[in-house]
Amino acid sequence: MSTLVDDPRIMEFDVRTDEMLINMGPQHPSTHGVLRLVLRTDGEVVSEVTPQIGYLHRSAEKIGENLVPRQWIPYTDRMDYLAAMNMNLGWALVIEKLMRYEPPEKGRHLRVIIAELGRIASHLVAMGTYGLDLGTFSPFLYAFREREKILDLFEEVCGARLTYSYITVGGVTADFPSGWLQKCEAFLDQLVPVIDEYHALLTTNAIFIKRTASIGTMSPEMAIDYGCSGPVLRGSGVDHDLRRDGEDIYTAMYDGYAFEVVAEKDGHYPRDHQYPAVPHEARLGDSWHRFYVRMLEVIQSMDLIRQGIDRYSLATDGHGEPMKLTQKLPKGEAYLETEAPRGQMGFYVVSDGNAIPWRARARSSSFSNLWITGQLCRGCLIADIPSIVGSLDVVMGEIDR
Amino acid sequence: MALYLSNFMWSWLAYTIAALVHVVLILSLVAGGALLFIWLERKISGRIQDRLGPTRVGGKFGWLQTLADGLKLLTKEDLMPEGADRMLFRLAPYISFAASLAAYIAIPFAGGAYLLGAAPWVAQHVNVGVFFVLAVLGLEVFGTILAGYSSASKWSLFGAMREAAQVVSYEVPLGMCVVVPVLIAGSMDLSLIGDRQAGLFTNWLIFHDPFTFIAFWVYLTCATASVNRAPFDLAEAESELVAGFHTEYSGLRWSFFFMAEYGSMLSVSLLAVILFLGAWHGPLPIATWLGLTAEHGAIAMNLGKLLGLINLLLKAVVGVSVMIWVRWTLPRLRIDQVITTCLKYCTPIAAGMLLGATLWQYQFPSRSFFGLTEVPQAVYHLREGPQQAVQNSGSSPESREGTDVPEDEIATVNHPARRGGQVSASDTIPQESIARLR
Amino acid sequence: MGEAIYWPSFFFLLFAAVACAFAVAVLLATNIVRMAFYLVVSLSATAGLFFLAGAEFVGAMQLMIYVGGTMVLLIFGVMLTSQERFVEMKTWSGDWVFAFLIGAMLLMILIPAAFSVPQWSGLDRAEVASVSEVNMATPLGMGLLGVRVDQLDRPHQPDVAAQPDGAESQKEPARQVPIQPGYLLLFEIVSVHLLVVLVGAAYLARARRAN
Amino acid sequence: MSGRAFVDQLKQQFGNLIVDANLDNIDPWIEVAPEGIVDVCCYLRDEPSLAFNYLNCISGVDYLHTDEKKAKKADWEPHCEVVYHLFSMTHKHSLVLKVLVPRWKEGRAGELPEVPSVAGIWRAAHWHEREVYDLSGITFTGHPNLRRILCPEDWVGHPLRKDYEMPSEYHGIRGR
Repeated sequence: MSTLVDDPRIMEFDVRTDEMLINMGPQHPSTHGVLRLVLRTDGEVVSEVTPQIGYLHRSAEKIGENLVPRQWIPYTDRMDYLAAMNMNLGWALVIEKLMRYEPPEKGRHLRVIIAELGRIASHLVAMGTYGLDLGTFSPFLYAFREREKILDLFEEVCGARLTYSYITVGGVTADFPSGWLQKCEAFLDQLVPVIDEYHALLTTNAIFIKRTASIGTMSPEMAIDYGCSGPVLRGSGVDHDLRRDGEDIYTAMYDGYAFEVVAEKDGHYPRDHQYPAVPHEARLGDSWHRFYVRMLEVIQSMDLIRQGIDRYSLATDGHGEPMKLTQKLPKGEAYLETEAPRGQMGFYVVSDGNAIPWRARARSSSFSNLWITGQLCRGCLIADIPSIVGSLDVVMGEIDR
Repeated sequence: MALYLSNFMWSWLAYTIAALVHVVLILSLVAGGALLFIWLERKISGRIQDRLGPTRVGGKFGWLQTLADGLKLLTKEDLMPEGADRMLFRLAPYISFAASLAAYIAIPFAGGAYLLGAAPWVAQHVNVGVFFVLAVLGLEVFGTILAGYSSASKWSLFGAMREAAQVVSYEVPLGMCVVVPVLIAGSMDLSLIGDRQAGLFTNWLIFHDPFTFIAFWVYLTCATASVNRAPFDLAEAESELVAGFHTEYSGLRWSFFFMAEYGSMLSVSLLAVILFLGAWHGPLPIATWLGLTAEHGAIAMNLGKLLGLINLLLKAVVGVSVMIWVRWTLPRLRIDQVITTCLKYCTPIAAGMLLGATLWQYQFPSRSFFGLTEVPQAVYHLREGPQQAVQNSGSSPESREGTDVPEDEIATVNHPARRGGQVSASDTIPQESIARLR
Repeated sequence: MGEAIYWPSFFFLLFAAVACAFAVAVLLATNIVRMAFYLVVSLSATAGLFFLAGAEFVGAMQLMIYVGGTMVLLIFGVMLTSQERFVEMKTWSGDWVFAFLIGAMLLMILIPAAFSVPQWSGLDRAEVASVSEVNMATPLGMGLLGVRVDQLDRPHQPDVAAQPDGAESQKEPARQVPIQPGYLLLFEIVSVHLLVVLVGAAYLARARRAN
Repeated sequence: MSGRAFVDQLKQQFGNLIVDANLDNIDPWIEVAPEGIVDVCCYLRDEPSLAFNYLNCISGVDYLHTDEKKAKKADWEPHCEVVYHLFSMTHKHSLVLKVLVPRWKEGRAGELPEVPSVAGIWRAAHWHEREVYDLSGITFTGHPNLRRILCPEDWVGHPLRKDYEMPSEYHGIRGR
């Protein structure tokens, strides 16, 4: 491990001082849970960052080897607890893939609506906490205000506000209650102008841009090499979204939906003329771009939900029945990744023909996204660390499982 | 006050009582101010964030929330880290608070620059008041730095180092901005600067010329930096340094830092109001229209001063509210960006404004409101003293302004010999005693 | 008038005692941060003495420059360069002897100088009360700008007195602006000198790390 | 590209290092000999027609029946598997590789089996290999920093092994 900064300028002009080893976390306001970053600093300049994880390890995979798939759904809730619906969906889909089961059309649209609502809720939190990391408190509460409305919708659907266990293997636990779709549409309508406010408060704020532009820049090659995914990957300009590029069983959900992957192409984001322009200080792959991708994805998700509502209303078949608890899984193994809000959430299931899987494995997106911090934070200032870690938007429940 | 009291009692007792009254008044202002501002901060932030803020303690508006919190802080365990430098750790909050409090000694709360026997309401009249307040406010950071250093915590140490770096950067432009009104008023005496802005709001120094107008905003920026408020709250940046210099503090000690912060917020606001925003004079000279001046007797004069006090405090509270508003809206800058802002942008701007204001004063002396109006006669009275005012009353101000202003105008009107009228005892001081002093 | 306590004297003694006591504490302390803190207290007390003497400008200057300066010294001289967190400093007995000698010599010079001031006995109190109001900062400021107020009584250039109102200028000697050199040049020289020192210090502190 | 084509191409390139392939499974997999995994992965990443530049996941699976009756019925010998899920951002296709190793190195209980590390090929493998080492007990030779990642450094045992027993006490905390 090197103790000196790679950047030669820092060595050249640095006043001779002592290096200091600091533990940022596991209890620290900006580490989003129980992440511990070991910093080696020279004054305010950070020469090395080592993330230490595992403080929230709950043996979810071991538990998965002892429960039938539907019983493990609540444990997936607790992985990415800010986007529990998307976690449920990932596990449900991989079991369905193993069983070669195809949910009915109505159920697919329902899942799209729910998954995209979950994505909006998750990105709102990401936005709010990012503001918090940069020292502004108000956007956090604005984001939570909007998220509460989504949680109200979820509560009406499944009775829970955080750990839903709603999407399950074979279908969902219950159909939408009557009048829910109208409420959902009303929510989307009022969210449109609010997003513009967030752009004014954060995206285009001069201080915000100063704090995030050209900070923690990762090249597309680097992002791919480190296994980054989701907005972190797309923030570097990699045109990759599993909703379009994933496996058939997952992309089938989005068949016929019109959407563009939010990634910069030729200096432009899709439909970016409607949204604030990229500031000239920002470089592709920096914290600002990762934030911006999330903000555009909220709008994209709103669009997808509207399409989903239309299709759902037209569909005539059922939404799918949950699998019986005693149902035996076919022998074999399956791996499937879905596009969760924080990136590609992968589940791997190995079955020996029993109702309980032989092995349940979760590949979490934040796990891979966090690993790159050590590289990104090298040579930055202490104040940049919340700015970089916040832009990666990790959830420790998902990393430690 | 002491002089008045000494008519009735021993003078040593009179001075003691006078001093105690001042101390009690200032303490209650700072403590009461902190109570109010913490409540205000919660209410304003609440409203900004679509919340209600405190609603229960002490009636509908949660008036007593701060008091309840104060009680809670009192009962909290007083913790001290194992490796702390115990003496400095204990002292640091008091140093901060004492410095924040000491600035109030020289801040006048209502007008009258010893003119016509109308003494300003000030605990101790310091003729270099501006300088004194700045110097003492600068000491507040000493407490911060000692706290950071003695806490034996790395986060605290970082906070202290940031604070030190920040001090070096904001002090320079802050001082320059303060010099601008000093230059125009021709005095470092806060009560004189305040009374220079009597009359309509057009006489406020912020509107004196374009340069003072810009200097005010630079002052506001640097003053925010000097009291460690967002976006310059780097010493306690909670998302980076946990709580910065006061990470290890709890209970009452911590609340002293808090009081010091709100105390300095009020004092820099007061300074801004006195230097730029007309001090104790309202936008319209209502007190003069109502006849609440010295000419109509002591009661009228003191009523007028009370009005002035309310005026001053109201404006200062608005200033504090602006700081609160900014805090709950903007993200925090990075330390290098703070230093860049202060040294690379604010300092040259402030220097430019100082130069510009000098030249403006040279070109358009005795004119106010961007050169559109004249400084009214009352101000001449003030500047030149009663004797000269009587002489000048014969010739109209227009004829005075119409002619070419001699180059030495500034020097002349400010000349101590001509300003004798400001000094209450000037006509009684024998010339030889002055000569002896020199 | 019962003068049980004469406050100026009381505060003079208080500030003087504090200044001296903390100056001694600086010598005796071993922790460098505490030393700096004691120095700050001592200097602040000295500033208090200045205020008491009516030299408010100098007092404020003392607070701003010396006390503030010590703080900066503390930060950049001690905190950023120290090898350990709480640096202990020990004074060797030889240093004590030297320090004592030098201090004693300085004291021997200062005491006669102090007693040679004619007003050492002090003005009477009534007189002090009457003059303490006129110590304005203005003369100093004017001096910086080039107008030596203290030398106004001297004869001035006649052509400068081209005033619009000659009669008035005759009455008021203040109108006749004297051409006396102020402190501006000296002040500038000192400040440039300080700047050079600062740049030099920064240069020296900038160490090139070995590869 | 389909599973069959991958197998053929790899067999042609590496011969015996490609031990087996299962094309009937829903995700077809290719079994690679442990000693060949680095070369195969390097080839998979660098061959432009394959360009597997993205490592999704590395999983460890332990095959062991602790119940003797079930062990008799099982159609496999006890072993450990390391499963690599690869993806190509350029061609948008995926591949599953497997490496089979004995549960203990050379049959000596307590000595962890070894697999060469692919951390030099995809940086993403760093943490995934650490996790597999931590939970499934497989050593990755050549890994730059192979430490436990989720469990504490002084934890005993590898929890995802089928014969793992929860310690009865850990630093005074009751386990069972």
